[in-house]
Amino acid sequence: MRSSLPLFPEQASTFAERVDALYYYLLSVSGFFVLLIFALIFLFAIKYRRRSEGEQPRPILGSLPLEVVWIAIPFILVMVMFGWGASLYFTAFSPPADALEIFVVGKQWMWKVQHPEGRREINELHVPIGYPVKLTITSQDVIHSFYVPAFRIKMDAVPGRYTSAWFQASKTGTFHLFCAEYCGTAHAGMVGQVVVMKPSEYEQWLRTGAPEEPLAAAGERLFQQLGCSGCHSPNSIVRAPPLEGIYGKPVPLQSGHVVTADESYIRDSILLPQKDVVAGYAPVMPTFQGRISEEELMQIIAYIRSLGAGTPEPRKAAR
Amino acid sequence: MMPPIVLRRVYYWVYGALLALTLLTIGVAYLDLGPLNVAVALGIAIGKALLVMLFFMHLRYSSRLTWVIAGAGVIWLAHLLIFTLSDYFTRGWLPVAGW
Amino acid sequence: MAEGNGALAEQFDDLAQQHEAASLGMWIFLVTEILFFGGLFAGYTVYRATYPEAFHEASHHLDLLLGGINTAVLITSSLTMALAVHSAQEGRRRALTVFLLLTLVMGAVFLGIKGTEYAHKYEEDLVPGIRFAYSGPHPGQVQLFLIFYFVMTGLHALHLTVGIGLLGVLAYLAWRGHFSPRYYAPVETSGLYWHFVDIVWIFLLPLLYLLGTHR
Amino acid sequence: MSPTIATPREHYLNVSYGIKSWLLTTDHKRIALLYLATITLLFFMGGAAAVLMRLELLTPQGDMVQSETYNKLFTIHGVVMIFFFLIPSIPAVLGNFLIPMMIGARDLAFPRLNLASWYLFTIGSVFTLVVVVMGGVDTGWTFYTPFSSTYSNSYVVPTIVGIFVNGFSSILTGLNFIVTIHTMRAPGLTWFRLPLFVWAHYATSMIFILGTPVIAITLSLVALERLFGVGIFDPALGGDPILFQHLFWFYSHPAVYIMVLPAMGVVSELITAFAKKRIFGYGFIAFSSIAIAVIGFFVWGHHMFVSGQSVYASMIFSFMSMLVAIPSAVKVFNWTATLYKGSISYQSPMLYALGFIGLFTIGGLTGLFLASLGLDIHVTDTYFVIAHFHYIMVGGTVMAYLGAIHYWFPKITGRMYPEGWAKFSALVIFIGFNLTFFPQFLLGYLGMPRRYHFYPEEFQVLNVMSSAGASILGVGYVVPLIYLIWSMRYAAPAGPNPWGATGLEWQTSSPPPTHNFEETPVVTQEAYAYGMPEEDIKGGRG
Repeated sequence: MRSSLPLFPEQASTFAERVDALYYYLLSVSGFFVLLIFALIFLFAIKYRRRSEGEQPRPILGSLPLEVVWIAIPFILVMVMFGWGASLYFTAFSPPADALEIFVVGKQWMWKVQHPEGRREINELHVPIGYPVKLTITSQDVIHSFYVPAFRIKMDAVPGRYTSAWFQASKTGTFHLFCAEYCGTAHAGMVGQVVVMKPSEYEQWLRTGAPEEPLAAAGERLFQQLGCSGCHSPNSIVRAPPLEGIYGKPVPLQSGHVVTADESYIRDSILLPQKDVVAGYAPVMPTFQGRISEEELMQIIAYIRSLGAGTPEPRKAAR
Repeated sequence: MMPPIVLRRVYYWVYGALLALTLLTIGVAYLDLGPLNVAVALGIAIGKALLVMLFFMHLRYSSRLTWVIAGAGVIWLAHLLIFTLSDYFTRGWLPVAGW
Repeated sequence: MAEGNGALAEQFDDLAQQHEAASLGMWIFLVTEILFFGGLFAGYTVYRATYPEAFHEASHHLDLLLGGINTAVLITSSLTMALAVHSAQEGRRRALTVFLLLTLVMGAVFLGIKGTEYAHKYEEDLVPGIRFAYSGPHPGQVQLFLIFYFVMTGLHALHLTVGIGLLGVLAYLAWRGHFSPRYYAPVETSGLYWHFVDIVWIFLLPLLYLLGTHR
Repeated sequence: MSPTIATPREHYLNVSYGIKSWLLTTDHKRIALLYLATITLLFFMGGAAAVLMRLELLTPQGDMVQSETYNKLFTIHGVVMIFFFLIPSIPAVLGNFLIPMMIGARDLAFPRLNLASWYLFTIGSVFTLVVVVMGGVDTGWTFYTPFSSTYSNSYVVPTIVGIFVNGFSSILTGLNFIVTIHTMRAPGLTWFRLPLFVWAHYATSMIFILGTPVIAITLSLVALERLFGVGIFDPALGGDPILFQHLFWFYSHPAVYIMVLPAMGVVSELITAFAKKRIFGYGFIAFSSIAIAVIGFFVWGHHMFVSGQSVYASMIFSFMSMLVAIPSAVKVFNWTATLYKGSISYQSPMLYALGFIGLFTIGGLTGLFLASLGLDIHVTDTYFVIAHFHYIMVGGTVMAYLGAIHYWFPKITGRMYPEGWAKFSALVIFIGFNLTFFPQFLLGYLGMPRRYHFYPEEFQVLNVMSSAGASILGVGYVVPLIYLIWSMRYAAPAGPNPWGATGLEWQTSSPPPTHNFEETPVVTQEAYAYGMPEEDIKGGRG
């Protein structure tokens, strides 16, 4: 039930509470200074109003102690804002290792969501309450932004790469899902809803609807269809790096760098195969750019992940 | 204050140095020095640019204000490059897709 | 006539103040130019850091010989420009005119060689957006390099063209005896501009041409 | 002191007549008036787009215009207001008019370049007008790729050309100011005797010089990408759309300081003149302008906290954004302290100045919400941002601009505007402004994204409040337009120094002669020597 004049958004994630706490801190600091400045202006304006045309107040040049005070106090206050904000930000982009993973693709003008179990939805996102959920987000065309005000999370969907966000819902119900980055004509129509359910209901919801194959299985099918398996299998003629257990592991490259095989790396390897060639292999893989949709790409990644468990190490080697 | 007149000889010396550095940078480019290639090539380019600025553009004989202005241009360019690259070089540091 | 107050604009007190303002104005304009090219340098640097192999590869397709000759031509033009300013300071009208014209010719030669390079690229189907076909590895990234090659050298050539126009006017004025040891600010500021264009090329040479020589 | 209208004195307005005498003028004062006419026109054009948007947002359904139209409305509103009104407003009109007079010079260093700047500006705005007539542009003023480079079907390239040309107008104006301030100060006018208005314009000019070229080249690349179908920021070819954002905000964030620094300069002049008191902490205000201009270049990434920018880069940008709050706070405190024990009168320019301080304080503090990393995730790209920057740009810059127009109106035209009407409209604008934009803070925190043509129903009440405020604000802007135009011709003569102010520009007659001063003034005091002895006080920098 939504009121007709809400003044404060619902808090429906663990993150929302923490953001609001910071918000209150900033509100009180701002409120204090706004009141202070307004009060001083009113006070001076009345007390020191001009009483006669000829009067000439004594000049005051300035005061170093005062300047120091009103530089130092705001400095301390904003440093708290910085530190507090930064720690929240860091949290917002460090998902727990055991988070459920859901794939989101933005396109003009809809959100497409794939659950690992295979359930897909458009402009809706169903999640269980009390579990951390990690979203892997990309866009098929222009930049969009996945925004759930009740969770206080927002992340741009950038074409050509993956971004991610995570949350843990703390309240069941239906919440707004917006596109927050202007994306063309029907930008305002690129909205939907996030439905937070009890875990048991979520389990049930996953199983209802038209039966769909799990993401990894769909990925495996694509892996065969597109001919990937022709080279990337142990007994193939063309020598290509084996993919079993590759996910999350460091990969030595031809260029001498070492990268971790995370989603972005696998994605780049499929679309731009000659960008990061694995050491000891010939750069013979063709690009699949234009032959594969963003959703299919996510399915193949889910398949490759299913070939070997592991979470990616930090990618220390910058390109 | 009008700028002072520089001896013509200075211009010829600088010219010679510029030509020599050009040959040097092309020559060095044929050697494989690994990551040093870039450093050497840019180092030589900076040296040449300094020669042109100091002597041909009379910076050496100019007011401090001119130095500040020229310096501001270079520093701002460096700032643009460094702050933009700070994003690209730190993207892989967090174990999360997209960073 | 040249010595008189005709050269002094009414907002200035004397020629020295006017000269200082003109030279300062040109330096500030050059700062703007640094950042104008700077946007391109930033883009180039980011992509080069992201795709080192492709950029290395693409650099092979540039003609280092022509690039090298052009560097020498431009440096020589900088020398003649400096000598032109020198002649103006010494009040040698004929030498000033000759050096300005020499500089102009050198600039034109540079543009001619540049045009030849562009024509070769066109024949080799290496002009992105107009005629581009590339079958080697990293086609997209090679194209990216070539876009930066054309935009950077194109913008540089545009600046040079403007400079040649300026020199033409200056040479005419110099021949008419417009300048004197007390009033030669236009020669000096155009010189600053010309040297700046030279400096841009000094950086373009290693960034574009010298990437792919070693392997 | 007494107005001398008995014998018509020759001044810059009556020295020659006819269209040609204006279009070919090199007098900085006339060029300022050319700018004034042009930007006033553009302001009301941008305002018309805003009116239509607020009308559309009265209802949540989006039932007045189509989505394409709405998108074009907010784009043209942004492009016109930012590039063609706010950026040139105070520098090109008042800076142009006042800087030579404030430093005791006959004109700017490069008068013809100054005229050329106005022509470039006008050509740029003609491009924009043509775009509107042809059918508009729908990218938002931010031109984010790949939407602007590949997907938009509107007139992106002509818009970019307009902004590009206009950019050179900014650069040349900035160049002119810097050279003028360095080389043409009157004898005795040392740096620390300069009005703070001049300091602020010096800082602004630094941003013009160092920032504008970057957006010029960046937008050119977008235009190239569109014209030739090549990928520079297009991910399909390995390009990076985030790179565009970096290069775009490298200029466009400092551009905010281009808009607000001159306004701060204006406020320093107004506060001192109407409190009849020397500015408190001259040195701190002067250097805080420079600090804002410099640090302002290190904060651009705070527009990109959720763009996929690296977490660590975001932290640096957040830190620098927090730092830039300090010099802004220093200014506000020093202005307030200047009022202390002053002799304050409430003519309309002072009302605008006090309004500026209040609204700028709110705008500045809400900027901290956006600079604060964790919180920005929630509020970025919502109406919170809209409210924040309108508090800075409308509550700040436009208030100061109007205050300045009123304050220097007697100097510019030689006549005094009707004070009663001026007070009335100042009040209407203050009320209308707050009613328009305060509800948008609430909307933003509730999560209403910006650039939404239609919206969920629960946001309606706040949107209606905002639209109602906008109608009041609109009235507040039209009233001064009418009485100021009327005053130019019919109002009573004002005399050279109606406010009893100390700046150099008030030492000459109103309107000033073509070369500003009958003879070059010799300066022995600082600009705010209210109640100070004739000789400058040693260490009077404060």
